[in-house]
Amino acid sequence: MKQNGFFGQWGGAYIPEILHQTFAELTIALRQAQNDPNFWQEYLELMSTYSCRPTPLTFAENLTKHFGGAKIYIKREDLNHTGAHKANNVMGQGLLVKRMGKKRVIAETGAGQHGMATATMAAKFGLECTIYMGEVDVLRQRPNVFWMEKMGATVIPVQDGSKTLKDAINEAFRDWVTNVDSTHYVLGTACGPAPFPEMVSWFQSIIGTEARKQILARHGKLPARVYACVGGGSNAMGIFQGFLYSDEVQLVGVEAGGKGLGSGMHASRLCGHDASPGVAQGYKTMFLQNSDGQMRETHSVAAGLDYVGVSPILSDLAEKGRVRFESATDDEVMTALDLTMRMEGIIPALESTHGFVQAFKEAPELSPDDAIIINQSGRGDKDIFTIAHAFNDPSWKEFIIARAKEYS
Amino acid sequence: MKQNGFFGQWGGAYIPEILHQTFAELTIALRQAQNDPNFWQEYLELMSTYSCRPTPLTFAENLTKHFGGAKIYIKREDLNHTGAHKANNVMGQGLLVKRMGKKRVIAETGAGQHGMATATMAAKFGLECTIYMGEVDVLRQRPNVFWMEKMGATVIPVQDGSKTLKDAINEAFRDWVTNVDSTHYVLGTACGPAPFPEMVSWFQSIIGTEARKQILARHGKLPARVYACVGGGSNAMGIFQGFLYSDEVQLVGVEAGGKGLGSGMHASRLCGHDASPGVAQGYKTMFLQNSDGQMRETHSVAAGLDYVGVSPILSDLAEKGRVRFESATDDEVMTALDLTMRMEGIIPALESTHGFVQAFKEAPELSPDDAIIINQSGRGDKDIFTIAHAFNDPSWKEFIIARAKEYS
Amino acid sequence: MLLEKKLRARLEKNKILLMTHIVLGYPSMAANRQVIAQMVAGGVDCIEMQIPFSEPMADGPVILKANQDSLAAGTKVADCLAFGAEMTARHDIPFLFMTYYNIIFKYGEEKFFKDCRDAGIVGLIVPDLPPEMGENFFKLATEYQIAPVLIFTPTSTDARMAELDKVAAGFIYCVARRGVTGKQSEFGKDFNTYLARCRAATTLPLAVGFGICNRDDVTAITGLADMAVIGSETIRLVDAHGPEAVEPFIAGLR
Amino acid sequence: MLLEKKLRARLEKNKILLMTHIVLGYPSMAANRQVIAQMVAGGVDCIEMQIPFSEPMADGPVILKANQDSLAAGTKVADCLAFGAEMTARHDIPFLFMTYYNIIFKYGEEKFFKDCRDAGIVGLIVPDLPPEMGENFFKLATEYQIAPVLIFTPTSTDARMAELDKVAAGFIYCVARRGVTGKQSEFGKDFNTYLARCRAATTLPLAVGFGICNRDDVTAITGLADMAVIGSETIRLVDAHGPEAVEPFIAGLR
Ligand SMILES: Cc1ncc(COP(=O)(O)O)c(C=O)c1O
Ligand SMILES: Cc1ncc(COP(=O)(O)O)c(C=O)c1O
Repeated sequence: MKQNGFFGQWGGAYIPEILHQTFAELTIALRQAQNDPNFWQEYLELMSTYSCRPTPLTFAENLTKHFGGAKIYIKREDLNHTGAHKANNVMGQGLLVKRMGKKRVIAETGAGQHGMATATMAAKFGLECTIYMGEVDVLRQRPNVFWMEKMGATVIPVQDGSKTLKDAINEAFRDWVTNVDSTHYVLGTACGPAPFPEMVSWFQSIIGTEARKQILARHGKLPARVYACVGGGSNAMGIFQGFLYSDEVQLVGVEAGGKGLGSGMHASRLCGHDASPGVAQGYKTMFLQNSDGQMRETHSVAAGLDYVGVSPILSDLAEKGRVRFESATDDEVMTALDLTMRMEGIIPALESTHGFVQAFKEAPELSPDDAIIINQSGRGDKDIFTIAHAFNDPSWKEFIIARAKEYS
Repeated sequence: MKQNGFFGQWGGAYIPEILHQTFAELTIALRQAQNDPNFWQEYLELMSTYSCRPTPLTFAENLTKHFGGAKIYIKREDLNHTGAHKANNVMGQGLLVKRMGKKRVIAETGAGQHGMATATMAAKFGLECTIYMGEVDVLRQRPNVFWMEKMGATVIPVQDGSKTLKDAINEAFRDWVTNVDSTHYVLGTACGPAPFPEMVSWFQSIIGTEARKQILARHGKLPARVYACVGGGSNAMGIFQGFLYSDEVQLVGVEAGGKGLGSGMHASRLCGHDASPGVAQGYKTMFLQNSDGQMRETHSVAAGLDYVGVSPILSDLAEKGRVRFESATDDEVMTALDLTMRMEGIIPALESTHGFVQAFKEAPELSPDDAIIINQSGRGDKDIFTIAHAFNDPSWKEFIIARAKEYS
Repeated sequence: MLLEKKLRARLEKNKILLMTHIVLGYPSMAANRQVIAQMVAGGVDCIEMQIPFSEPMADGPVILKANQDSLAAGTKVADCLAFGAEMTARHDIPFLFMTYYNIIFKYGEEKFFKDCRDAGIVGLIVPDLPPEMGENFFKLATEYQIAPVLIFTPTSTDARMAELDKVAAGFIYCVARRGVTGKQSEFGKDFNTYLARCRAATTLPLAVGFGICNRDDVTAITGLADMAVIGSETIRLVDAHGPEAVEPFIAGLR
Repeated sequence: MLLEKKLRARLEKNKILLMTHIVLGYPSMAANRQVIAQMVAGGVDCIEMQIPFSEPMADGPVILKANQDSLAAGTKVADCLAFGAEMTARHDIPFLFMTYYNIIFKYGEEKFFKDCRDAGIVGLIVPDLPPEMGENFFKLATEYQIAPVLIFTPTSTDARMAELDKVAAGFIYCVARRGVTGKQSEFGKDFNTYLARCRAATTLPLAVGFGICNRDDVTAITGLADMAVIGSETIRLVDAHGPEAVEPFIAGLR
């Protein structure tokens, strides 16, 4: 990281003056934690007793046979407590919050996973908690909203802008500038003003550290390629960090192709041609914006990928050619999900399934001596309303109609 | 175990003659597996790479403070792949099926967790799969049905009798006697004809073995008490086996008290006075039956506890006084669930929450030097329709009504 | 024992005997009375009366439903025993009870045998009680001279058949195929081999059941077995056409 | 710089100056024209014109909505610059642009400064561009003689204020409280201490903003600060009573 939180030309902290002091203190707390070996120890301890770390690396034997190329391994972040990699980041920030002595946390959420994880952490650490969530996402991910509320969090549906993740982030910042003394903003991905991209990536590096050890033990050598979906970029940064300095490992980030890169309805910032450099939400990165610098609407079947910006660290790694970016369309995602459920009995989140799509495209090109790893960032249970809808399941519809009758 | 699969006076194999040969073969396969150290090794390997074993033992710091007595630890079976301890049994039986060379599996399911787990195992092992589920349970646990179908299983709603678990078991047996050569019946709990109670308990003993090691490492001595909910009894047998021969550890099984033990609407077989010895579904145990030997309707908010019989091994341990049995009502369960979510950020399944209720009642009596363990057999996500309904959540209702409008 | 003797006597007159099945209390005991009278009039040789059970694990949908409806209508075990006594007094053919073990277990084994004997019942079919599980039951059966009918199946090995033969009495119930009651069976070459194995394993009369519906089925097993069992088919018949249809149906079977 | 000089000149005539705020294109540029005319007629000393941005992170609900509606109506950055030129030509008071950094970044920093200068704009307020992030921006500001107005806040330490003062020009915008635009502030004892700290940290004129709604608020800061900033309140007024309500409102503030 360069001075001022830049990665190459990307990143920085473009923040309202009111937050200056808070960011200064946060950065100091982070540096102290990074220099204190007990901190990481405490973090590992928490993650292995409250969540289920190390998460397994599963050999997908049937998919491997089906594609007839590289051995396919799946890193199982879905088995984390609350069902996604988001727990890693949130628990880490929770420990920082304890150190900083703040009593309240806020967070934005898209898929609801980060909100779930934050509400969970707040319950465990006894913190007050408010979650901002775009109204569109509230509708897409209602079960998560219910659980957040049951864990004592207040969930505020954000009705501004595109009513999705970026608007929730804006609203969270508005809360933060108002309640800056009492409150920590638990940003959910490797985006936002410095030191968030670095901090979130640091906590998520637990994925890559484990995965590297596991693949060496199981496969005897490094994988040929590692795949991760990219929303804000935290799960991708998490697993990539295990292999970043091993040049023989290709790192592949998969963005939301939505209805197709040419359709204008997608959320691909680092592949495709619709994004350009910009500064918003406190940092500089590639944004989906028009020529005036106004952010565009994005689209993905996966709420957690439906975001205009992307981690500045990934923009840098893309520019330097260290990470290759691809995209997967909504339709490709549904097909890959179906296959994975049937062949392996595993239900990846819609977000995670984007990584599977690209891995499936490339596995046949590789040799059976090669291994590839797909980072399964979360489980698909949360997506039941979206998935059942997308598969047009008639008995699901009947069920919902019958339930609604009871309620009306 | 006595000759012929009895535990004390309980158990046995009261099976139609057509199954005699199959049971003989199954028993031989089980004995071979038990005598083959590689088998257990393979099982452990599978559970640590496909599921997330060992599952953590979580110290519930806030609940401990709240009750001000014993240290409360939670064994996290909810973090298993598919979200419950059912995975342990199913994966074990899957390995046996592979050895026996059968190509099709069937299973009954109540809460849907065992069906989910079986469908998952069948997908992974490439087996054909049919799941029998009482129609009442299909309605209570629709999301699980959806996922089972997506994993390639056929789910058959059973419309006979009380349309719950016991009827699903009867129907599974009817399938088995018809397709005995090709098919293995993956019984989901420590019930049914021998060798099922022993076999299921054996696979589930992985819970207790881990928990014993974990509590010794964390607490320095054995726990004072261990709590588990009891439906068929498999998760209870699983954890109890870690402590069965340590007399200083009290073992407490918690049954479904439904609307109260005096109401006739419950599923308590080993506490209360409504059950009597009987023989049904292939084994002898305490059944909720009338004086003619006809099975009674049972009730619990938790589909997975809503069952007329109980593991013969637990009937024996109850008779011998080694395990104490208590019950928790539906209302107590909702209160304990609420508390656990808010204080620990953990969502136990409604089944598991029964164990929490009794632990909460007793924790204050014990000293802070004591530890108790609650077996959290599964996660509550699957219960969202039941829980949101029970909490009478208005925005959930609105959401369901809005969804239904789209569909009608 | 009594049952075997009675059957052998009837085999003097007919190359193949007929056993029918009814579920007690379905649709009502009054209807059962009519149906049994029709069966006897139609020339049946033996009747198994099923005492309904809430969990009839080995029965298919037709008999399962009959069990449930009977219980829903309030049928009690004591009523069934009384009805049995009434029938044995009225009709001069052997009557058996068929039921699941829990009914007997809960009633009290010895009391059940005693009451059966008093009711004139000559045999019991309990599909979920293999010999290994029924030590006391089989002792009582000998003591009370009520034949414990056992079941051979296509999956039974020769050794298993021999074991079963040791404790069985009255006749052997050979189920024609895998599965539960009520579905068609095919009587092909494998079936003949199977029945030959059964014949070799026991000296008791052989009854063949599961899916026998019509005269052709009965003809198919004549010469190979001693008795054809008509189960679900009469229930279907009564449901569709009432008790009066039974006599001509039975009479037309051979 | 130009802006400071103009404000100091006006401070000769008034103990407290008034700065108002509008969102360009909301509800329309035609309406903006009327409102600005009213403001000027009402005696305003300075106007900040916000170029709308899709992510106005530091703005509260009123201004946020105005940004979104303006964009939805098709407002372009080029239109805003042209409109600015028109206003500076028509009215003899200092005009500033307020916007978020991405608008400038995307437009091209140097081009933006050049076009601002050509349009007669004398200051820029960019709430998400702290000095650390704007090396080039602040260099260009000096070069093009357009005042980069910076913000002091109640959370700013003395050291931070000193740092900000080094690069700021025109005036310092002191936000009255934590939070976003549009909510009431309380001007109590803490506030006075805070303003005293601001005064000590800079020789630039002090403007106070965030939640100034009426004559009492203006009176409260007179003597402590040099300029009162009326933001969301005029938007609310125009929404409710139309542009004509603006002149009397402004005229009544002091
Ligand atoms: C399961 C899952 N995967 C991936 C993402 C995308 O976020 P990121 O790119 O930060 O990993 C989300 C975001 O909500 C998520 O819930
Ligand atoms: C989560 C969970 N816990 C407990 C049970 C009860 O079963 P058992 O008593 O066999 O553990 C079930 C059954 O479905 C279950 O799903």
